Amino acid sequence: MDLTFTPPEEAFRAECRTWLHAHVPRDLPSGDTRDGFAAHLDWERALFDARWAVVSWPQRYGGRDASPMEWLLFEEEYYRAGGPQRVTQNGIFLLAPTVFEFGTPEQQDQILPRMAAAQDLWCQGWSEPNAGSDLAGIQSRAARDAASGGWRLSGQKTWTTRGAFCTHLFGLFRSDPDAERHRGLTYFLVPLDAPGVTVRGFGRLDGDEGFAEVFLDDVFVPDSAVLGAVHEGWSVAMATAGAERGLTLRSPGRFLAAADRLVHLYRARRDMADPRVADEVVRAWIDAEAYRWQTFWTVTRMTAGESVGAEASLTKVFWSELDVRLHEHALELLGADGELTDEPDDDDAGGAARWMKGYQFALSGPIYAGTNEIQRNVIAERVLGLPRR
Amino acid sequence: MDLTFTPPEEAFRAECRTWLHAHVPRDLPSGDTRDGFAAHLDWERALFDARWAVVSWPQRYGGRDASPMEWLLFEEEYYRAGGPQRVTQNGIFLLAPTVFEFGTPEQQDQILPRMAAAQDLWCQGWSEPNAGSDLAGIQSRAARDAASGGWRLSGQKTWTTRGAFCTHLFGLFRSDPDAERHRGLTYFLVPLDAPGVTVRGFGRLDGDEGFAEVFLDDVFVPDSAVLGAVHEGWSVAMATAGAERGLTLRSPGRFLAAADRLVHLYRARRDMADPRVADEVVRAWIDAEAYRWQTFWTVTRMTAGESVGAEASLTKVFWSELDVRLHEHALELLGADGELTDEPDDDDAGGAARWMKGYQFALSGPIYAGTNEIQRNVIAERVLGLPRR
Amino acid sequence: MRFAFTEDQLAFRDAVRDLLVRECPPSVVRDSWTNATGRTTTVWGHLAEMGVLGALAPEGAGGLGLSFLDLVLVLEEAGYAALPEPLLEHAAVAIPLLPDPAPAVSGATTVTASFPAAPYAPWADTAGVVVVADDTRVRVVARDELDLTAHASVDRARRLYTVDAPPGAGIPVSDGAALERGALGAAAQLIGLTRRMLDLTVEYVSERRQFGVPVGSFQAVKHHLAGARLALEFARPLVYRAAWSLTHADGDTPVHVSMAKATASDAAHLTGRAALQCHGAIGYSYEYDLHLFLKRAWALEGTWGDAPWHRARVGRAIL
Amino acid sequence: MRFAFTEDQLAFRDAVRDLLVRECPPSVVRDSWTNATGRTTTVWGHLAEMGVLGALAPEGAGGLGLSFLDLVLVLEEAGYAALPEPLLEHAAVAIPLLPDPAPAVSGATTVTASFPAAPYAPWADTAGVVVVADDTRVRVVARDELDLTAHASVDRARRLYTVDAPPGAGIPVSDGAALERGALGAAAQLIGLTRRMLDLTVEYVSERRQFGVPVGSFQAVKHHLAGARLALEFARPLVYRAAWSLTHADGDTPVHVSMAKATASDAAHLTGRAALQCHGAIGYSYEYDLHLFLKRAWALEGTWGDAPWHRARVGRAIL
Repeated sequence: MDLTFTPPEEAFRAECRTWLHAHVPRDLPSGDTRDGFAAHLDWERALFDARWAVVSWPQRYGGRDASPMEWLLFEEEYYRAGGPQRVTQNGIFLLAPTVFEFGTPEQQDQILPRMAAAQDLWCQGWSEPNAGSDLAGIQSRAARDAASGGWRLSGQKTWTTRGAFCTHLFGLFRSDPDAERHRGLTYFLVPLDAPGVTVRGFGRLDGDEGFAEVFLDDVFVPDSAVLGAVHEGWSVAMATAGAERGLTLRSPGRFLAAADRLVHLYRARRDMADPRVADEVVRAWIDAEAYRWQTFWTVTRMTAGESVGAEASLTKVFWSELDVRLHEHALELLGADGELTDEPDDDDAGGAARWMKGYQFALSGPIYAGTNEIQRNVIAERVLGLPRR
Repeated sequence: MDLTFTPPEEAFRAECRTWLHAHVPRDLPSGDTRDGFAAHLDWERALFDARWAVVSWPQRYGGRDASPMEWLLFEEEYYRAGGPQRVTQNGIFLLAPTVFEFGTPEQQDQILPRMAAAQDLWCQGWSEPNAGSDLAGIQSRAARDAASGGWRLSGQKTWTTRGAFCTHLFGLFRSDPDAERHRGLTYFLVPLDAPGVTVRGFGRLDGDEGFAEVFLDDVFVPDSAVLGAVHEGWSVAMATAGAERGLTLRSPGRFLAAADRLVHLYRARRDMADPRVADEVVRAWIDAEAYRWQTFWTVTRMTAGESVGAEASLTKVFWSELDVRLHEHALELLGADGELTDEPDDDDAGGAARWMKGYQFALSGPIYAGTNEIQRNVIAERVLGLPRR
Repeated sequence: MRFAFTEDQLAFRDAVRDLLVRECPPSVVRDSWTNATGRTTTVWGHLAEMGVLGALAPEGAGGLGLSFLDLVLVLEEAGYAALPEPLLEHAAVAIPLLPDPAPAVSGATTVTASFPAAPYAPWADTAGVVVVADDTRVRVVARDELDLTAHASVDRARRLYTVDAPPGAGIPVSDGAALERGALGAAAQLIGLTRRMLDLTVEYVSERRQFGVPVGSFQAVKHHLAGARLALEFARPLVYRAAWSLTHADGDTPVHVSMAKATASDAAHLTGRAALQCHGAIGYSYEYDLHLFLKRAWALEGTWGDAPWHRARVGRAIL
Repeated sequence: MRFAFTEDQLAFRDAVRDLLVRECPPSVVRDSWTNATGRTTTVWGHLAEMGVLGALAPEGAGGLGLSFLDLVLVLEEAGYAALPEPLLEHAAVAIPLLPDPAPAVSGATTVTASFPAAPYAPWADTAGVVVVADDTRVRVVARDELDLTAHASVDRARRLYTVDAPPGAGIPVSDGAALERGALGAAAQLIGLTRRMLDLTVEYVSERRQFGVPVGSFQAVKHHLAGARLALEFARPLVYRAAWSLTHADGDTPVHVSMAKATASDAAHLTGRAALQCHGAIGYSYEYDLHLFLKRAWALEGTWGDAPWHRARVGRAIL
């Protein structure tokens, strides 16, 4: 065991820190609005130009071949510097791992560089009106069009994050009409400007247009739009789902930074704070540390060749509920200022608006990527081995 | 609405208080040991002699025809005076309501006065090794013996509270061997000195012999030992189960008294206490008040003729989890003294042993009389109307 | 000891409930989020006609001469509807303080309030009078004597303003338990909001199907909602008990009010979390109505003293 | 950054695990509740032979010259077995303080400890030496110089004593992080106890059938145990991380130790509640083994500083 960072790791961290502190934009608008999204794209492209967009990717795709540990250091520095949420994350963190694992060389060369450069902007087409928690309930269909050498997609996707601002969608479609549930699904890559695609943005909890419905009416895509094997979409998608639950989507950096901001808020408001809140602030700060060290523990195991399976459900439940608590305690400290979506008069701590905005965002954590109720079932059945019903 | 007590109610309260303060015994040993049980019987008989044993019963059975509201006042005064747990409670609070509702006049005259006088001591024969939460899984059998004008009982009951010290058992037996689950059960009253009965006491969590196994081997009981209709034992028993979950078993008095003791412990230890604990102590004290007022609310409705059904599950979950929290907070205040089952040196607050003993007792609350998981199902399905599985 | 409301009190509640079902459905609440005033077009007038606005005013001033005990169920219904009007500030807090309540009783003048525990006066821009309290005194001040600074609430119906009153402005009045009325009124509204969020969620999970069964048939969903129902069951009597205490001015009113507000705030918070979680992404959508009630609950949890503030007040009395 | 144990450390743990499986099954723990010493007849000697007792002693004194990082997994296994021996006090706390550790290394002398955060010295009656700390100094005192006052623990294996040392008695020693070793050793044992209670419960609910299905197939039971597994997952790395900090004496040792003890105490408490609840009446029976582990966990949660005590210590560092 050696919990110090190696000279190369420290050098990498220092390089991240220097660049990020010099370049991280201040006070970007919400990336869940059209204008805000555009502003975020400038930042995403600045990251790409400096080769910070996808540090863990191969150099030829714009990355740095960074190790998982280096990637964690980048994330810590990114959020410590106040870096904003990555509007490209659904492509980079959810689709890309699947493309690396299942994509043809042609698909990889076509998709990954444009994704890294934020030229193609990917949204996730999992959920449907009747397939939320129950992903296997997907009804959207893909009909083979042998004559044209492709497929015709029809159906409706919904709760698609930032779908109204993206250029491409990845999602599952039922390619075998006779198959049920997890069988007979195929994983497709769909340009949103294809004829027959209609996108309607709609509001998330905070009112920003962060969701979209995507209607597909006999949309033609070529065979090259299939990722992985036809009818094998479920197993292909599960790799993504694992990545979504696992550490690639929610590295500890974000929560360590939020815990530090909570501590600062406590200091600014301690005179008004109920003593009880101090204990909760400390507890949340400790939990962020616990998440950090559990992640180093896991990454060390992964580096040694072990694979992380159902344990990803432990991670997803923990970070999502920690994120809610971090914001709840901040709102407790803010008291009557907590409901504000702007800043109080003569504000001493600041960030009232940011905490309420963040709280609403945090509340999506226990819901998406498989509700925490489903994750707890997975923990019980696949980590502890309890009998299924 | 009038939240003052009427002059008769105040007079009743004053009479209770005067007598109880003069007569409540100090430091009785645990009623879950043979010696302690005997000591408690002296107290129970003293209560009976002064007509305080069963205040809500008719005078002819040793009661005072007290109203439910008066009964609550008695309970408040009983616990405020430091009165001990009632070792007769399973008879008085669980069997008696059923006897009043389903018993023949002969059964009532035979059973109730001796129960009130603590001459007959009743234990509950519900659970069996394979019928715990799933009460309908009862396997003990009752075979008709027409020639002898009675029934022959065989099987095993277990987790029978204080069964090793009682004289009689009430319980359910499967009288129709062809019926399943809730059907074909009959409610029997069984003297434990009947030939064929073997009782083995065993330890509860705290080590006291508060549980018993009762083995029945072809035990003859006459037809007069059947309470209610043959094969209708389930519906007869449910009246008892309702009483067990409802307010008759757990009036607020006990928790109000425990909350006051917790406040005293906090005062004695406040210098050592983490500030957070103050908030939890207040929260628990408020919850005891909430339970008190919800009970007055309920009793007012009952007095107006409304019946309490599934709402009893709300009560059972609340008091049992409040009782655990009251003791957990006390143990937090006791810190390193918390593990003691005797008193610390130069003790300032006292009661360390009592809190740990009480904690172990409190932990049975969420388990018995239907686990709180089952109670929450009942709340969801029968109070809120959610669909059953 | 008789812990129940009178027929008259229940009838008064039912009349307001019927009004709000008719005049304040979610579509009206949603409209108030974007309209000019943040208020309704019709409800205020009806409440004036029914005597609700002046319920606490003496009959001599055109009021009904009722007590807080008569009003508490009405405030609960206003919470159930997420009524976007300053009913709490006007009818519960201000009326008993006004030297001349008549214009407020008739609804001609709307009154709102700013207190240290609730500093942002809601709907002050459309009010004629503001009750302004600081740590030393309470004043009744005409709005045009005040400097208003607008603030945005997560509940967009609530048009919030900090008020700056010149030293000499307004008429000093005696407090008369105004804080207790504000905190308890907020608690009553939180009880109504808790009921509404629970009703919405029970309805939704009973219909929504996933994995071939209603979502509400999963034990985890049942236990989330059973927990919310438990919190409601044991918060509600504390609110009614405090209303009796406030009405009869028994000595312990502040303790009873704080027990009520702390417990109602916690019940609303827990229920809101359970409601959102059990709805999943649908409840997280702005187009769905749940958030109208959720955000009103968030606002009221933190104003007029949040749960820790009120538990600390109880602690000072009992510890 | 490499956050994993070495092969040697894992082998040392496995050797002790094998010993305890063989020599310290629940029947031995249960026997210690009623026997004369509260200890085992065979385990202490084996631990001496294996070098566990003297693991932290320099090789010159017959020890293994190991670090706390080498010992932490062994303490975790002792917790898993609910080993009724003063291993924590002797091997983790006392050894590094002893002027002459040899008799303790060989096991000839048993050493226990009394600290302000853990005032009741366990098994002091069968110890030869007691490390006695007050707020100002730490002394190594022969038991026959001490007045012992017996106390009863809910964990009847733990024979507790308050110790009264004459002012001049014993040899003053420098503290050296003894409190940190005690608190972290208790945290490690709590991790082991958490694992044991979880294992027992998973096994039980997988076999026990009610309503025609395994109890463990009910979602409420699954979520109770998933919560316990979550608590374990995120407490454990903090314990190992603190062991590294203690071994390498980096500046933040007290913060890391307090994070570990607070989180391990909470994990054990939550797991104990879930374990008892999921067992139902069987787990509540004295004849069933669960309570042997549950009560050891209760004792260790409250000693060497309970969770609020340690969070307050972290708070003083970060707030």
